[in-house]
Amino acid sequence: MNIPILSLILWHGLIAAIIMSQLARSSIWLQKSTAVIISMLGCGLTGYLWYGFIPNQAFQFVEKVPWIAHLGAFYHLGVDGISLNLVILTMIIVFLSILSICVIQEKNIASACTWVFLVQAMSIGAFLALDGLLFYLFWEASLLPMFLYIGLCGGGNRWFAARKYFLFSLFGSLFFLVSILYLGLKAGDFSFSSFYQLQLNLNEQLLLFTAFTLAFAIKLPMFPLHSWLPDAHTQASTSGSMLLAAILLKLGGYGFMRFNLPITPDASMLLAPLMTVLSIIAIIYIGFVAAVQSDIKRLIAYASISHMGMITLGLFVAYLMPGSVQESTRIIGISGVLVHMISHGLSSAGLFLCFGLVYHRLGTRDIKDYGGLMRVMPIYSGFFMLFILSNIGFPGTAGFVGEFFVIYATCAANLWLAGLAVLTMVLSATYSLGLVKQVFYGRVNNMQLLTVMDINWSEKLLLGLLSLMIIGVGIAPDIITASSVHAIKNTVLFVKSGQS
Amino acid sequence: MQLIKILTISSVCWPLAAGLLTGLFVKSHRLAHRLCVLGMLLSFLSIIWLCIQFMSGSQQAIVVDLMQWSSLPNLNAKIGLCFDAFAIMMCLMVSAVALLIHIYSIGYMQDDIGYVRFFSLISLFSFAMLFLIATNNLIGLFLGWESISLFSYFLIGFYYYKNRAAEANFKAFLINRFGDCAFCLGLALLIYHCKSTAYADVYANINLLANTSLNIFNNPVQLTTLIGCLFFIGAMSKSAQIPLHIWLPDSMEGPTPVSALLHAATMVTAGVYLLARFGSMIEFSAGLKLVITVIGATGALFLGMMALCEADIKRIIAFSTLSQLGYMMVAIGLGAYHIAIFHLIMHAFFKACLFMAAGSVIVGLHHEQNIFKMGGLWSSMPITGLCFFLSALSLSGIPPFSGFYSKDLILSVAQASTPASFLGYYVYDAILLGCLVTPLYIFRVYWTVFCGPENHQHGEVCESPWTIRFPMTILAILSIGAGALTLPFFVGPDALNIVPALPDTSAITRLNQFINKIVTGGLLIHALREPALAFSIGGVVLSWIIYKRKPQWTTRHQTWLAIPEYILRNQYGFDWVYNNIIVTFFSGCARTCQKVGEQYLINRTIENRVSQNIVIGAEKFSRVQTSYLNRYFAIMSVALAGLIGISLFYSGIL
Amino acid sequence: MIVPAIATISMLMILFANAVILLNHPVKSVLSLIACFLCASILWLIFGAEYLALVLIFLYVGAVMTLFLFMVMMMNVDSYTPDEQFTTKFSVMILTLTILVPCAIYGLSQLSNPSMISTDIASVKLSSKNESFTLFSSVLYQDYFWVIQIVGLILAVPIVLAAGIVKQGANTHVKQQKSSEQLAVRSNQRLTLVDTKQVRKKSC
Amino acid sequence: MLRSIIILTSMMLVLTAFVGMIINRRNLIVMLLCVEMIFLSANINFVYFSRFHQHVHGQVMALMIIVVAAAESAVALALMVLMYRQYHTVDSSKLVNIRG
Repeated sequence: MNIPILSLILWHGLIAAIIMSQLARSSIWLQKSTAVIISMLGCGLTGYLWYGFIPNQAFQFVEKVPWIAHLGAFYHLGVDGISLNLVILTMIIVFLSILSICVIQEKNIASACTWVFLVQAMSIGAFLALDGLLFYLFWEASLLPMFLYIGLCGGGNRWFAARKYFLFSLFGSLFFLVSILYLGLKAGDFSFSSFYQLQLNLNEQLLLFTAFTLAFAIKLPMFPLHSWLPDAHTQASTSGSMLLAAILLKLGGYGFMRFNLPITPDASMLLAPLMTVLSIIAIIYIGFVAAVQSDIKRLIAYASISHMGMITLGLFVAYLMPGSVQESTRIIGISGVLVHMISHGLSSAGLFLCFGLVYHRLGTRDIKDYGGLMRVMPIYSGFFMLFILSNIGFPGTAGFVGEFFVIYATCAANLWLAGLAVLTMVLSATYSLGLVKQVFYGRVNNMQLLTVMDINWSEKLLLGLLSLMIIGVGIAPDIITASSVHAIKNTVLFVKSGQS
Repeated sequence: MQLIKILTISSVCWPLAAGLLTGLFVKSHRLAHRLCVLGMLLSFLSIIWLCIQFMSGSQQAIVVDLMQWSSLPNLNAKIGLCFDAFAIMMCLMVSAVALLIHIYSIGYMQDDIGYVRFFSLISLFSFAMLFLIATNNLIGLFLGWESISLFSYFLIGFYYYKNRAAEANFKAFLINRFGDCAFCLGLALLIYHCKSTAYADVYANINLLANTSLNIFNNPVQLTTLIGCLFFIGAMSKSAQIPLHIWLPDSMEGPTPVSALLHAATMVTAGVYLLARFGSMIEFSAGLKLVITVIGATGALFLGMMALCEADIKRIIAFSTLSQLGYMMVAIGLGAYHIAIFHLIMHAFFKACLFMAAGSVIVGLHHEQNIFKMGGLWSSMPITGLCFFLSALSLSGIPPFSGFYSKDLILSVAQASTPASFLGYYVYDAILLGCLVTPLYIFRVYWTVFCGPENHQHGEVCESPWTIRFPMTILAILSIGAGALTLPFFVGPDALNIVPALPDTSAITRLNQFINKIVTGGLLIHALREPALAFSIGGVVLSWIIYKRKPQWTTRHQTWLAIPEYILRNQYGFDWVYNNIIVTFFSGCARTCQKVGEQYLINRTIENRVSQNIVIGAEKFSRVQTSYLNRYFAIMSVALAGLIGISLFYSGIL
Repeated sequence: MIVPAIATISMLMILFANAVILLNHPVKSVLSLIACFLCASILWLIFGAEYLALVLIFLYVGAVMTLFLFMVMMMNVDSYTPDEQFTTKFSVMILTLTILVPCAIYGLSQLSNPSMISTDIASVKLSSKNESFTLFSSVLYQDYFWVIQIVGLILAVPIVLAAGIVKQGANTHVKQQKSSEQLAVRSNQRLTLVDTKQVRKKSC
Repeated sequence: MLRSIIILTSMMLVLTAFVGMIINRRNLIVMLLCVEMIFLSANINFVYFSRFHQHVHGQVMALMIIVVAAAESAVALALMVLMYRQYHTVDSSKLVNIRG
């Protein structure tokens, strides 16, 4: 494969951003068409990558070019089962958010698209990097465009939310930089394979583990460090919160899979009970908090925190399993985590998109201003109901698959944990359907609602595309699990070494 | 062989295709109901063909593989359909009732704006129910299980502009969802221990499951009892057993065909189907079976009594469904799974007919549901009256009708094999009293609505159109003859083995011999020796006296009847407990989480404190910058002296 | 014999230094600083650095100190009230005395110890008349030739700029004749006479 | 002995300059004088030790210091003139606007 496909995909976002920034003053129609064509090109590239990917091999399409030679840092890209799926998810979500910008916004489309493409480039860079320093570069870089995007095209006090998001993530990633440098110096060069072969004693691992967890726990909002997400979501624009929910939260999960499990297995073994307790708290406590929210976007944000709790539970339950449990249950658990990451990406992006359409029409986020929307916009409420079902974890949609595998793995580890984890089905049902009851059912009490038009063909196309994907993953999750089983088997080998 | 494969898939998927087509594309009413009824008819005919194939063939299951769900290591998750004896009997009943309900709702929903949406939802529901019954693996089971509760959510909330409908479907879905939690946990445990999701593998290593045990509170619990418990909690929420029954009376907010199809015949029986399908799971623990019988019996008696002082005609029939479900649970608890299924099918027929009759009365009186505002309808709606009377007789278990066969079997099995303990006696007495109460409340409705004085202001009431009358009469005929015709299939020497892989413990064999002895000797003769028949006939006569001959008794004994009436009207305080204690507790808990957790703990303490301290610290430092030059110089010289001192100290001079 | 002279001169210098900071009137402190510089130059003469001593006097005292005096005179600073400064100045006096007196005593006590004196005096070899001068100039213009040129250049810049900063433009409120403008006047800028009566009739 | 005297005097000069800087809040000119004094004390040491070590580099350095000191005082005085024009006083405590 002589075409450097991975660099093409990586820098596609950047080139697109540059092009879009030049078009700021041209006609609206030109801006929209170029944005859509470029992101379609990106999807084509990823399609080519997916077509060329052989399921049961480790890292493919590897590109290694010396970057800072004497430090041992290389421009080292590669893709395996886990990162392939996440790259495809990123491309799809970016394509959808570009479409949503074109459909919803009338002015400053070019600037919004530049930020979206920048976020795409940086997050894909993070997913593809196989070099510690390169990963850190893209990890930090993905923070900046999101900060500016929330700051520039957001809602009321958007700068407060953007600043809070930036400071939280920055605080985490500083310790992360220190630990990467430590590993790099100890291992000679910065590539992941040499990190994985390092033999670290326990207190080294404990320190590294806390540094990694701090960085990833803030990005994937775990329980105590989650307060930036609701603010960031309420102030971000529709496509902004789609990106934030679908892609940037997955960076945290991806980081856990790439750093915490393989590099510090003993420390993860030691701290697994703490992490599972935190994720259980996240699931139940945040579920309760989500039930009493009065702002719709904030409710969906809390919902995604609860789903992220499910992901950390799946990751660290692999350590709680007694030795007697076969390795395959761990593989099922972690592939459930991957599927749940992708399904949460799709369903929460869908929810934010739907809400964006209504917010574009009515301009208010408060639940009390809505009521009886089903009579006014029946087709829209159909789509919204489908995304809510995926959010709840209804079998047949994407949400159920990941949740079920994680519960399956928790059953193997400890029945009480599984009992608490299963509660998420009831809690997600309460807040999601509570939202549906208040927004869609009942009499139309806000007269402005009567003047609202149902969704037009372009919005139907957008929502239809997303719901097709959700049902597709729900009915045949094999698309994701088949390609990623081999990669997850490697991470699980490290988990095993942690236990022995 | 290919033909059978296509037919099995099509039998389940016709309603799906029809439902999706009408839902997405069809606008006109006429095309909508034609499409859906056609879909349902085709599925019914293909199921009949399959049944003939099954009966004529060597009676082994017809299995079809659909797709590979997930290719994870040592977890074979294949989704497919399997028509064994149990599935075929149930599918026959479900598709028959669904077909009749489709025809019925043409007449009932005539002038409703959501006509197309209604038909698509009804067809999709029938697909979900058929898929639940026909699937051959646990993932498909859970998919069917959740989708019927989803479609019941949509159908209860069909009149979405009514706030009460929104409350009812939210409550129904939540309680079902709570049951699904336990059910999903049981499923995960089962799949984990059998390493596969197919029923065949589950039945294969039932014994292996029976003797593995998990320790909870470090005393070993048999795995099958644990899974059985979890399945029972799921079944309780779906089949509305005692603590989780509160959603069924409220689900009457939906249109009557919905109540007829979902909340009488098909959906509420899914719980009984589940326990029967996994009867082998329950068989291993006597304690669990006792719990099921007790809950079933209390449901049968006390939930039935609630119907005595209810005014809304649909809620009365809903309460009667609750009590009949109690009977089925008793049969399941006693191990007589095939009798429970027999009663389930018979109950589907006469309960659907009751609901249809009630529906045609409601349509006739322009959506009037209060029985005291109706009366003397026999003259204007003779067919509805006759159908109501026949299915009422069948419900109360009068001999020639089908209800008698299944109810009497349950009672005789209960008398024979309930344990000789206080609970055993309580169960038998509760069912017996249930037999007395059932005719009381159902004939109360009959006398007040069809006979009694005419106190409705609608003047001339005309009989409902043929689309309502035709399915009602068919169901009335079924509720007469079905019992006698299908008895040999369920009971007796050459019956189909409904429940697969039953462990042949001594209790089961003793029970079968007892049933065979009764059936061979003729049920009617056996029933004459039993008190059950006497109670049923007594109930009918009693209701005739109280509500027909002497209606003034109830008014005269108003005083001492007030207290029991108050208790029954408030449904033993279950609603009060649900609304005031459980709902307020959880919403209070959520509100405190939000106030204490989010506002106070996270926002106020962590963020504000930290940022404030940083700002204060910064101010302190800036005060050092006074504008006086000499003070700057003083600081510089002090610093210089300090540096010199340190360097001297470290260089060892000082 | 040299050392007591050096001691007295340096004692004098310290005295003048104290005077600089203790005297109230700035002119007096400038003058005492000049005296201090003179003592220093005498000291350097003793050491044999005649060129530097003269540079100090001509360049430093002559140029810089006059600049200071000029500054003081220009700013006609009146002497400030002594009272609020007295306590601090008195404490300074005490401070210097406490350090000086013991050292002086110690220094004089050492006088009697010949070995101490001889080593120092031998080190300060009084060279012949112009030997240090030629040595100094040769080193200056050979080893440090480029250094001096660059320093000269660099220091010229601030001097010019200092002058530039202080230079004020022509002050506007003083009327000055500009011959160039007087020559460039046109006829239409001359004075024109207007009959006010017609103007008033037309306008009302 | 001689060496201690020389070092003592230059130290005393520096100390008095420091004290002058600190206690003298009223008059900027005296502060500048103190700066000159510090230069002088440095020069004294340079000259003495250049003679003590028999080489001329010390004296060249002293010359450099004198030259730099001259330039520096020129600039300082220019600034002081500007300040005087602005504030009409040389009292350093009136320079309030440079507060941090």
